[in-house]
Amino acid sequence: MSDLRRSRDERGAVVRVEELAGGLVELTAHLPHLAATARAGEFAQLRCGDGPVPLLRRPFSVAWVDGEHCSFVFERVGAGTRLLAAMRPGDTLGSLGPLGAGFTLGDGMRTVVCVAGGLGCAPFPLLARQARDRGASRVVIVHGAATAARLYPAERFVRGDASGVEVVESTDDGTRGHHGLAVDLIADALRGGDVDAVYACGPNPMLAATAARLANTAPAVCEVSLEAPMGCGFGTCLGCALPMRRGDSTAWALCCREGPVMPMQAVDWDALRALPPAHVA
Amino acid sequence: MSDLRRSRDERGAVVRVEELAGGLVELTAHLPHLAATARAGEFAQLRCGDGPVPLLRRPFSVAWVDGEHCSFVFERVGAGTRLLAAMRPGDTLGSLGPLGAGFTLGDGMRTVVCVAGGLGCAPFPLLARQARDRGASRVVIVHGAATAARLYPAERFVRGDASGVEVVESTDDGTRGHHGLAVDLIADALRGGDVDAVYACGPNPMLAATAARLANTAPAVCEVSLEAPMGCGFGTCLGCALPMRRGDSTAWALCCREGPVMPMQAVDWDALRALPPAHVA
Amino acid sequence: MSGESTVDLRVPLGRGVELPNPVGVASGTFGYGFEFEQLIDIQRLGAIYTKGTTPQPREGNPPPRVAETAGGMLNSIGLQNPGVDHVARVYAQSFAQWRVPVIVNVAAATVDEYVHCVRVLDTADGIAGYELNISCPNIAHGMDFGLDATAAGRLVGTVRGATERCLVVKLSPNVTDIAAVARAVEDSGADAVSAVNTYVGMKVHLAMRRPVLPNRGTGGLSGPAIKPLALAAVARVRAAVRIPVIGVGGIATATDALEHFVAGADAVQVGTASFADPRACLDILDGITAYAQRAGLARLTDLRWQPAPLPA
Amino acid sequence: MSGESTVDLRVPLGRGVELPNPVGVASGTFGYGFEFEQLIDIQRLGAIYTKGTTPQPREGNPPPRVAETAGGMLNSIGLQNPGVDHVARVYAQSFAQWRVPVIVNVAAATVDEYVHCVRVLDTADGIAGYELNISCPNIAHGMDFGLDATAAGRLVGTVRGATERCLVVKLSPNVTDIAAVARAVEDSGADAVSAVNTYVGMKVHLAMRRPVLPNRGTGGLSGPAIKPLALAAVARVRAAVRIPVIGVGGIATATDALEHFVAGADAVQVGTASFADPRACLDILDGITAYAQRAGLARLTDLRWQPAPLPA
Ligand SMILES: Cc1cc2nc3c(=O)[nH]c(=O)nc-3n(C[C@H](O)[C@H](O)[C@H](O)COP(=O)(O)OP(=O)(O)OC[C@H]3O[C@@H](n4cnc5c(N)ncnc54)[C@H](O)[C@@H]3O)c2cc1C
Ligand SMILES: Cc1cc2nc3c(=O)[nH]c(=O)nc-3n(C[C@H](O)[C@H](O)[C@H](O)COP(=O)(O)OP(=O)(O)OC[C@H]3O[C@@H](n4cnc5c(N)ncnc54)[C@H](O)[C@@H]3O)c2cc1C
Ligand SMILES: Cc1cc2nc3c(=O)[nH]c(=O)nc-3n(C[C@H](O)[C@H](O)[C@H](O)COP(=O)(O)O)c2cc1C
Ligand SMILES: Cc1cc2nc3c(=O)[nH]c(=O)nc-3n(C[C@H](O)[C@H](O)[C@H](O)COP(=O)(O)O)c2cc1C
Ligand code: FES
Ligand code: FES
Repeated sequence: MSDLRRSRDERGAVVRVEELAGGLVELTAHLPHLAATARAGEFAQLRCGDGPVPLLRRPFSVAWVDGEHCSFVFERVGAGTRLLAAMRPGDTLGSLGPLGAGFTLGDGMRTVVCVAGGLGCAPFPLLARQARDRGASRVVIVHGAATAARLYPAERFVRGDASGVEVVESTDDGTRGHHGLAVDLIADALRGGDVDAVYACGPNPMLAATAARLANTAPAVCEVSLEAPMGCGFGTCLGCALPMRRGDSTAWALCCREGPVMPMQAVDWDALRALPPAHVA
Repeated sequence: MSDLRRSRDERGAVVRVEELAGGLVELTAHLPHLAATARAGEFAQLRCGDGPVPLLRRPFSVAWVDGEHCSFVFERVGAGTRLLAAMRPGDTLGSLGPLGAGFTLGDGMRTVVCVAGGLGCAPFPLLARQARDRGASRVVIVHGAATAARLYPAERFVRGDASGVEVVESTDDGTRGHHGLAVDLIADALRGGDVDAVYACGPNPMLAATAARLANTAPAVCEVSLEAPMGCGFGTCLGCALPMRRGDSTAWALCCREGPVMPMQAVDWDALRALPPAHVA
Repeated sequence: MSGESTVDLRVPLGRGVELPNPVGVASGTFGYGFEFEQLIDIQRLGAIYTKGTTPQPREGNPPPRVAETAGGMLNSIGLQNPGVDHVARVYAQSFAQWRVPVIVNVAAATVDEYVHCVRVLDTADGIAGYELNISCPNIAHGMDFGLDATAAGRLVGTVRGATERCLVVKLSPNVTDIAAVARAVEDSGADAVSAVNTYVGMKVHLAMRRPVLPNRGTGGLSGPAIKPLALAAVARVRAAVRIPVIGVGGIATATDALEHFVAGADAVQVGTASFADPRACLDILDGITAYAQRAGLARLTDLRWQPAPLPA
Repeated sequence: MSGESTVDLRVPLGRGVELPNPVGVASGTFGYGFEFEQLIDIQRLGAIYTKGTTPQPREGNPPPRVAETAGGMLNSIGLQNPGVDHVARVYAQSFAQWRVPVIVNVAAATVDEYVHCVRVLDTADGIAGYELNISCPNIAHGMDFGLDATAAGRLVGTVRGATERCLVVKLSPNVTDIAAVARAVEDSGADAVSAVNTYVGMKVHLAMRRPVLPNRGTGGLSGPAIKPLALAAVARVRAAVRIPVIGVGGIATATDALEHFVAGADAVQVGTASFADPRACLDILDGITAYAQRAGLARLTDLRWQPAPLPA
């Protein structure tokens, strides 16, 4: 359960809006509190526009922290993300965060494997940094996307200091790296046997497949970052229910407080797959 | 009654947003159809933002036309005007216009007098131009505002060609020109006896006072431009009713089609004064 | 996914009236078509539902009559209209020249007045049918029939006896049970229902410490703000009746219109959206046609959601 | 226009309960206060109306439970809550330490269940009163009482007999005549009413050809979109009863709150606005206090509009 005392509602200037290939956007703003406190996998509720439309904030993983600045990676899927992408340097961004429970980073981890599908890349630049800060010797990032242009640039996973980070890519159409799915590469990444954690973020089918692959040969820590439509982001509206296993039945957990990062084997994957996609065209 | 066949829904690039003194803003955009057709006193329905808030377009007098460009003068009073003022060169402005019935400009007019209170200045740069194009020898613009900073700059009334245009100013606080109301200056402007028309635009109390001053010694054409909250701007919603005299009682006329310019003596000034101000803080 | 049009856009409304396509324009947001005729090609529309027309001419309410809210607008026009005689005698001559079906929205205070209106209009050509407005929130007694299933049923039964033309009944959403009203008017012979009229709302003028709108201070809320409410109402009405349901409320884009079809509509009306964008209705028609073709739909009603039966 | 505070913010709610100020937080948008306690100074609030609390713990509805609309949001939480025993036994101990009055929102399906809840909660300290939720659109039978004045009156009469604590009744706006329900619960002993709960609405997932929300596909609409509807409801209830009216619906700024006072509110609740801006309730309190001082008001209810009596 996340500790809301660590969260702060702050407003800071946008300093950079980068248009990456394939429609990805990286937004960087001066948010000192978030920068000082965010842990990989935690998120911030960002204000998109200042009218009553969109009404609610939008959740985004903290992708990177540099001094007092935080970066977010997203694409334009609806009104909120379009407004964020249209921000210009000097505009004010409102952020409430950090929120939620991030990835579990133990001390003395050896190799950690990150499985990033599409925009599921977002939490991993920060994770790669923080895992190494905690002593991990090797971070393998398995990153898949539909096509080469939509891969998050490998150098952004390893910024600051590339040592110990490996990025392995796959594309559905074979335009770069392995021709196929990111999950196909997991077995390879686990070889060697010194993997202490697998972290995954991406579309639900990919996460379910990852969980299935790891069902038998799982390292100590196996976690996924999940999404749910959110009313508040801090545990009050009870809107962000996720289906978790409880014995033979399903129980609801709050994505914003118990998650977004959940132990892989605790998720009720069948129930999750049955849910409609969060994004309504 | 205005002819809607003259109106067009067009979208053009903003080329300039000028911040004048006292909170006035002048916005100029590439709107070739409006520029080619607008007559002084007519207005355009401008789209403010592209979300559902604000929902409706906002009416603005065409203040000036230069080639294929049109200018509008306004101040930030609410959400719509704030969005307009925040536009930047290159942004797209949607305009439906020209709409409504403008000022009556006869041929062979000698002197015409314009009474402009505050933002009531808006239709008069274009009127000064078009009146002289139609042969008027002299245009006297009596312009009052609360204080000097809020006067629309005199040179903007006379742009292009200053010949034959006189601007006489008043301020409520005496910081420039006559210390008092613009209406105080009307009698002076009428002296000489060759005044063929008086056109007025501004706050309702000023317009009512102007009509009262002219009740006896009125030139042939005495017109006011009025405002009403508008749903559509083109005569369909029936939302923009203005109180007009019909015998001893009040009848409603549509501001957007029979107006916004009305014969001074046709207006039911008592009923108009009793209406709440259109702007809801 | 082919470019060929296979979608059948026609909507049989009853009594021989067939709309050429499902996109109409809502009463009170399109006048009698004469202004829009100068702005867009109104003949492409599925139907024009006219401004509410009353037995006598009406001057309408004192201003202000419109006020904007978050994603919506309030109106208190008070049914300004030239009266049923003028519409039958003068306007209908134009309607008769048009390809687009014109359905006259009729508003009145008593059963006899409704019957009178319909009888007068029946004498004119060029009118495809009537939309009985039993749901106007802005005049005294405007909603009396719309708020009471029994009264609504009685009214429709009597009017049904007076005219052979197609009868649409415009339902008020300001009720506990809109389904009951819909069932009552279906049972009394309505050919279709339209859902919904506006929701009673108020805007406050803080500085004046009173409502912005005159009289009771209330008006009818329309626009995007009410779309979710209208969709819920359409779904509820759809489950209650078998006659066509015309979805109205918050439609500004083709997607909005398609959502009404999912909720259960057979046709739609575009209202407030026409104010900010006079071409909205035609863009919506083009948009839903393109969507239907892309999706390979035979009919737009194929989009309809079939809710699982609820446990009683 | 002086800087000195002369405005009396206190709101006597009945049965000895006096809110320190009129700005409360709406049920279901503030949990039981424990999350917000970590984010803002909740002790400054006029009241906390808790999440709807039921006889037994409830898991809530399947997701998705929230969906955004134009200027509003739909929710179908399904009254997820730990049950009345846990609230009485555990949560109330915290409430008893707080300065802010806590009013427990109670939801149930039968009269007996409401009575049971109130009896259990009566055993705990730290609870100022109850808000009877007879208007939840998201559970079976959640609105049964709220839609029927007679049933509502009977329920309130029975609960009134079971507790000495202050009884607020939360009204449903999904009715033909909210004034009738308000009068019925006043006559049966309610100390105050709160108006309004959410409006039944639907969002459609076009690609899936079904509603976004599960079950019946509907949820409760809240937020700026409903402010005009809520203001009209508050004015109507105000005209019908003498007990305090707590205005709820679309309040996001001090101006919104002041508008509710003009419409007739004695106090307000901030709901959905707290999600996007956890400080909204305190900013609103500060804002209305400053406004009242600037305007030289003795009480906020001095803002109230007194509509001219209507011709019958
Ligand atoms: C904990 C968390 C972290 C996230 N981190 C990222 C990130 O780093 N990069 C990124 O691109 N996206 C991220 N997402 C998804 C992101 O929040 C949505 O893309 C965004 O809310 C879409 O807003 P919109 O207005 O553009 O889209 P719309 O579809 O118009 O939004 C409508 C509503 O649906 C909700 N919604 C839409 N898509 C999603 C979604 N995928 N998940 C949850 N709610 C959704 C919105 O919040 C909004 O309430 C994250 C989601 C969660 C829950
Ligand atoms: C024919 C006509 C011509 C106009 N020309 C000009 C001009 O050249 N320059 C200028 O500054 N203003 C002009 N106005 C007034 C201008 O339309 C309003 O200032 C503007 O609509 C305010 O919008 P807002 O969203 O900023 O304010 P808000 O108060 O937030 O708007 C809320 C609603 O009230 C309406 N409204 C607010 N003020 C007025 C008003 N004074 N008249 C009519 N409706 C109003 C808005 O259109 C909107 O629907 C004109 C009005 C009319 C009717
Ligand atoms: C200005 C205005 C006037 C209206 N007049 C009428 C009317 O005369 N008769 C009627 O049945 N509905 C009338 N309506 C209601 C609309 O027909 C429609 O039901 C409602 O606006 C909801 O649709 P929308 O959200 O698309 O606007 C009016 C609506 C508006 C905005
Ligand atoms: C997520 C959510 C949950 C709610 N839960 C409850 C509830 O449990 N009991 C209740 O009486 N009202 C509940 N409500 C209704 C609110 O208390 C309030 O009446 C409504 O949201 C309108 O106010 P607003 O527009 O300020 O949000 C809930 C509202 C929301 C948005
Ligand atoms: S988003 Fe509100 S409880 Fe999680
Ligand atoms: S603004 Fe719609 S009729 Fe004038």
